[in-house]
Amino acid sequence: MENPARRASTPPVAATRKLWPGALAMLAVPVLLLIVGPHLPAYPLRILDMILLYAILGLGLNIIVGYAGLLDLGYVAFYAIGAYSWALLASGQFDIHLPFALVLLTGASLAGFAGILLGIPVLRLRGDYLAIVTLGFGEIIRVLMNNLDGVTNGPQGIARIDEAHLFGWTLSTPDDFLYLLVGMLVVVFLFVWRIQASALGTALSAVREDQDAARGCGINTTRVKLVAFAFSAFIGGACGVVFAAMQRFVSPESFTFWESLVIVLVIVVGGLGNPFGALLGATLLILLPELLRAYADYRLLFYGMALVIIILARPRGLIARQFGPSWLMRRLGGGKC
Amino acid sequence: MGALILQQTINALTVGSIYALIALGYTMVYGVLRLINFAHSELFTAGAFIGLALAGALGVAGHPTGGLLVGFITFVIIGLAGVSVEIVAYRPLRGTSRLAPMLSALGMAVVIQNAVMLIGGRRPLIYPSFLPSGVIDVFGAIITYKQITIFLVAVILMVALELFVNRTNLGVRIRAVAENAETASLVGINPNMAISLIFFIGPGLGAVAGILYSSFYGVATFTMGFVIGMKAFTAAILGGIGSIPGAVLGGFLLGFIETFATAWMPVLTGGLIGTEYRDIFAFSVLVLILLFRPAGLLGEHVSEETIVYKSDF
Amino acid sequence: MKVLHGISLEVLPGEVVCIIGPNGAGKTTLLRTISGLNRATRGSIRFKGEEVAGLKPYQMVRRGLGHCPEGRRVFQLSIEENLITGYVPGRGKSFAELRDQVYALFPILGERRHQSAGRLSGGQQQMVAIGRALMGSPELLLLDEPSLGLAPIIIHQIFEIVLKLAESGVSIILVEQNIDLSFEVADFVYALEHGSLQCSGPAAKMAADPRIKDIYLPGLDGQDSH
Amino acid sequence: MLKFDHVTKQFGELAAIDDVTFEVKPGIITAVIGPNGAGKSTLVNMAAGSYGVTSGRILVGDTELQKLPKYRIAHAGLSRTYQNIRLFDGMSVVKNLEVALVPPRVGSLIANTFGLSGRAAAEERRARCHAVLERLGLAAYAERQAGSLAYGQQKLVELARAIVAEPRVLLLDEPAAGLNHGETEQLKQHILALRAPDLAMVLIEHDMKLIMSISDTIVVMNRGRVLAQGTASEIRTNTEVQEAYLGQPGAIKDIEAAARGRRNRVRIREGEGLTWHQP
Amino acid sequence: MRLKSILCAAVAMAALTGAARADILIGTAGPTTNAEALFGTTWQNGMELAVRQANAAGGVQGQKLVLVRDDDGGDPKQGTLIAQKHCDNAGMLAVVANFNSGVTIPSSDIYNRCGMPQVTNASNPKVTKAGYKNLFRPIANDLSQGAAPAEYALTKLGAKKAAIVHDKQAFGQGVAEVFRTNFTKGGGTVTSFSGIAQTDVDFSALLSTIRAEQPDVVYFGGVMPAVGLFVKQARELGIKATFFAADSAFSPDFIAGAGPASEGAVVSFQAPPYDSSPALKKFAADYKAAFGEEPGPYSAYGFVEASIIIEAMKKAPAPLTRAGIVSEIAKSDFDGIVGHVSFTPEGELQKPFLFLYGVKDGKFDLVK
Repeated sequence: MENPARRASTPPVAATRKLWPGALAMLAVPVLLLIVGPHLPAYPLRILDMILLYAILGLGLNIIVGYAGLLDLGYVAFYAIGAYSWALLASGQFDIHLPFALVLLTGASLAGFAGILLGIPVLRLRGDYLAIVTLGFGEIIRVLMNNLDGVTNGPQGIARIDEAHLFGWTLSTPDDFLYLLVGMLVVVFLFVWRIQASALGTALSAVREDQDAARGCGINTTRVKLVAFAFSAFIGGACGVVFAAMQRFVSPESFTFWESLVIVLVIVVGGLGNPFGALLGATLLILLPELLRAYADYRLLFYGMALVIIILARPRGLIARQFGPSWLMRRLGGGKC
Repeated sequence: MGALILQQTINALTVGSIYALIALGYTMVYGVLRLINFAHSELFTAGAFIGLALAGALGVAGHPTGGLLVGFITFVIIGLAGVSVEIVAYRPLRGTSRLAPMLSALGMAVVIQNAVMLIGGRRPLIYPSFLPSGVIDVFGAIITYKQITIFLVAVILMVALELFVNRTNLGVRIRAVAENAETASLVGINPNMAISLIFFIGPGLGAVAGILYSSFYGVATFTMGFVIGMKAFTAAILGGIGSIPGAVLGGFLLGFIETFATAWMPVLTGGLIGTEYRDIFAFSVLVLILLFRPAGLLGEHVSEETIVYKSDF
Repeated sequence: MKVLHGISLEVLPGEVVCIIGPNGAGKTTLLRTISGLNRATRGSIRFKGEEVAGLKPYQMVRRGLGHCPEGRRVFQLSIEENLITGYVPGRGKSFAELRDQVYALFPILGERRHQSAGRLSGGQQQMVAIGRALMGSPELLLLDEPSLGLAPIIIHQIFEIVLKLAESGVSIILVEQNIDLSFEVADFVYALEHGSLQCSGPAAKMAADPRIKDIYLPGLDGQDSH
Repeated sequence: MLKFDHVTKQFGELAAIDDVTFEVKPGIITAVIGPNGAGKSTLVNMAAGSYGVTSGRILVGDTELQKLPKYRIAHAGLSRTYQNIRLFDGMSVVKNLEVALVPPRVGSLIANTFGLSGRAAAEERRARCHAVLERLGLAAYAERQAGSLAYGQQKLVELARAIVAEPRVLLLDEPAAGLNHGETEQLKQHILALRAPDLAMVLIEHDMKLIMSISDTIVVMNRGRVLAQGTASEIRTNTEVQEAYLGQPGAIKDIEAAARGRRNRVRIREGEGLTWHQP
Repeated sequence: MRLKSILCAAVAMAALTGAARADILIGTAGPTTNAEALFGTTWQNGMELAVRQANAAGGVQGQKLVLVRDDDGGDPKQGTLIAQKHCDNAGMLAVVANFNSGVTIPSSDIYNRCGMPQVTNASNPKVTKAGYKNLFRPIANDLSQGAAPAEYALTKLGAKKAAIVHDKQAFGQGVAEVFRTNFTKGGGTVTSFSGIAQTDVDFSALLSTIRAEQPDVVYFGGVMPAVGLFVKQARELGIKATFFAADSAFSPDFIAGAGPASEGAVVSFQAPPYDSSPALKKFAADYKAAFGEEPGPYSAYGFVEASIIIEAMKKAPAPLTRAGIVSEIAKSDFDGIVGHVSFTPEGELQKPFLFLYGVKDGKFDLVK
């Protein structure tokens, strides 16, 4: 058979050229955040930080759940590994005081490694069984953190963690973290965007859509899933490091099963498999409980009801999987591409 | 030593009975809808609270015979609650995606737990025992009548359920729906009827478990469902989710794992691994079992060759 | 996706109607639409004079429709339990009566009534599927490729049963690829292609038409027997 | 090119494939026909790695496919289409094709994702996909979601996905099922155009007209065995083959008799002749 | 979209603060949902009572006091968000926060940064280690809470062997470890030191093991309802040892929950009995009148902690500032309902009070 590539005509991706207005509009979001953010009072600013943190976590989890279609109910384990990395490597616990940038990398890598370790045995499981095993893994990590008193200080947690310094810049106030988190968000967003657009993203989508057919097309599904697990865990770990640096205190109670569920909710409510969905979902899920503070005792009741109502109204999430610059341009332009 | 082993066995059977009763609710729902019903554990809690309120209203607190009446009425009330939850929060989502109903269930769990908190209060409620009191000493092991009663009630309910599912026409129809709702509807079964029935029986059994549990431990708190629910769910997976005998087996097995891990792990490891590692042990057993038997102990193994796999999410 | 396009078809009481057409022509979809598994986008379906479009499958069964789906899809229950699932109370006959009729029709099922249906051979599973549908005392029976994957001798048995059922007054819609046999047992034939009705007419005339053979008969060329 | 060497497949006690041996040569189109349940699909599924092999060997060149994990079979140069369409419905058409061009090694996959050369490689993959789409007349649908296409177009996209990686063996499992005459004709042209000296094509099909018109050799299967192999005209005259397709002429008699008896008793619909609803 | 939501939040917050502009705000945060909801709620009720009584007596400097109650769910992340919220609220002059040590530690950073006077209920020794001048702890920390029972068991009961159980929580494990250290130091033997899960209700397996060890005393580091269940199940299994528990068991719930099994158990608590002084008696009665139920285990603390702030506000120069209140709290020197309040430079009580109670005839009876 002759090589069809030799007959290659012009790549008929009519939309590429017109993408940049959409992309630019999206770039405006972080820029706007950086301009407006520091002028906000500290409380909303801190909420904004939390939203960004959960958005990044959502972006990370999206790689496994949204792209590869594997439900991970133990994502908080990677987050915890990252957080404890900073707590142990930059505190009086062992009197180790490593620089933030180094630990950010180390913690994230450790988490990524844990992702691979977890991935190897569990990836042959399917659907809900995979979900349950990851749930078990999350709990195992939490109980370990709670029990390894000599290392993690057990339930007492690790307090008075070092203040983070990044290339001479001290991270202490909520606006310091806003800069860091917006930066991270942009990087992770581009990272995830890159994955989505690349061969890896194609492979992951194929695994999600039809694992057997993907294998039939020559995709080593196990490897690809492992890579997804590793990347996802890496991002979770990085978030953990930042979280620990923000709180300057870690204890096992920050890493319960419920946290895993919240991150799953972030991406499902926002729209599975779409990076913007993670942003929207995080905004909603972090803001909602804060807005409901006024209702005191009824707060969680209303929160639960709101969740059910949102899911009933938009079972597939607020943002469609295909949403993005090209989708936007198509909708705005009205023409098919 | 012998007495201790006997004692621990009895302890394990008691805890296992309760796990098994709750696990049934998870497994039945999962069997039909492939849904992890997070709200189940909160209905268990609600059952204990309603049982207490009923006992007060009827003035039968602490009477074993009154307990039967209370148990029956609570079964019906929570059963109907379960049916309503399904109609409101899960049915509209059927066929959308696998994740949506699961997270809707999570939302319902939050709602029910907080409703119980607002109505029943945050204070742990002292629970009147509906179980007979007294102990028997068997070779140095102490068996309370309560333990015996719980075990018996659980076994009777489980046998009744098994008979219902296997020996009655309705039960056979439910199994048909569980296997394939579409085909079942083609032979004249209304799948919604079967699903409602399952959402009646599962939470109903959970509610009875709630009453037994609170009677046995003498306390009811609005948060008690979450952890025990997680464990019962683990038990259901362990046994092979979707399988009724599996849930029972899983419940008792988890009871034994926990009990013996607590009792012997510190001894066997020379104190290196303490009782606090019990949950890790339980989860590790779960993970190992799933790795070697991916569908649990009694679950139907679906081989790759016989299913055409389309992504769930 | 649009699968069927403006199909009109009619089944008279006691008639055996056969629907033929290549794979993917929409035959199964047509049956699923009749029994309510799929909803018709437009048009009406009348059963015993009553408008039934939009009814759920189980409601159709209670009105006297039986449907043996493609691939048989027996439940992993015992044979007798499979019959229980198909029993629709309140349609005249008692369970025991109907069950005995089914066992009389398929003696082998009676012999193995407590055996799991999942372990039976394909032909026996097909018998279970038909028996299960008969438990609802259907007045109209839909059979979706009953001969699929069966040995010829078993296929003959199944078709003999189909004839027997027709004799007893049950109307039948038969979807088949085994066209030779279908033309034998059918009274009227509809030929579908790409979701549209291509041709219809009495079976005997269909069988005699060379164009039909040319298109649908899996014969090896135009000049084959008949 | 593709060789089945004493291949057997048991499902429980049933031998779905019973000691089958034949070879598919490059440069020609080999059709496999047989009644439903004859084992054609099982054969395809074994070659593609979906089913394990109970005994025997399946070879592409010197590579024993039955020893390879499924994804390696694709890299060994075998690709297929499915009887029931199995596209990645949620992905665009061009992405569906790109799946078949994903680099096999994880290292290159990651390098492709983040490395500098990734962009060029991606462009090249895209170009190859577009070229194939154009060849099959699908260029206009490149960015459409695969699941939203019409049935016939989906069938073609599946074919495109199967050939984009330039396989050595192409298995087509009922490619014409559900296509109308025009589409079938189109498909026929595409298949004929694919014929290349280094490509072995296997065609499983029910549409006899199609088979007879394009196959170079035909393998007839019945009940798990190879009944006959030969050219279209050889097969046409083979009595065994006729019987396998039509059933034993004798056994049909009872049914004929019973049906005739019944027809005498029941009212046949008042019908003139045939009604043709479409030209 | 995100900006809009933030604006919404800001508006909502402005509305909240606006409503109470004329009043003096005291903030609080504790778990009023989740597992520790009972403690948090009754604790905050104690503060509410102090604030109401102060208002009834004319408020502070002619202004009304308002308690802003928040739910941190026992979650450090929520605790820091609330801390920031309180800090941002210019009308808020002091906080009683938080209930849990794990929440207090991260939130105290934030309160410190905005100079907020913070009175905490967290008993972990680490809480005051940061050296924040605005942080005060008017209760005995875990060091004294674990030490006193150990000494009592060794000297008064002549115990030789102790089994220790804790709930693997910061508080429970903390006091249990202190008990272990002191008990061994005093010559006793610890037969086992076991962790359970906070949410456990079935201790039969562990108790069966403990029974075989035949300890003289069993120390339980944990909170209600686990304590009650533990003691009850232990007695049912025939364990004869004397039980020791920490402050959260000092509640009618413990006696009711454990029933007759609670007889003889020893509970440590930072306050004298409710009937030991007219002030406490009055508190219990007032509490019941205000909230229709018995005070919770930490209600009296909540009352004292709010009182400390109110007393300081009364003395601070007008106009009230956070800094002014901090320096007045540091100078606290008055008799609260549970004992005398005055602080060390580290913010700990000068003389931490700790009492041991034995359960006798279904009532708490002071034993030391």
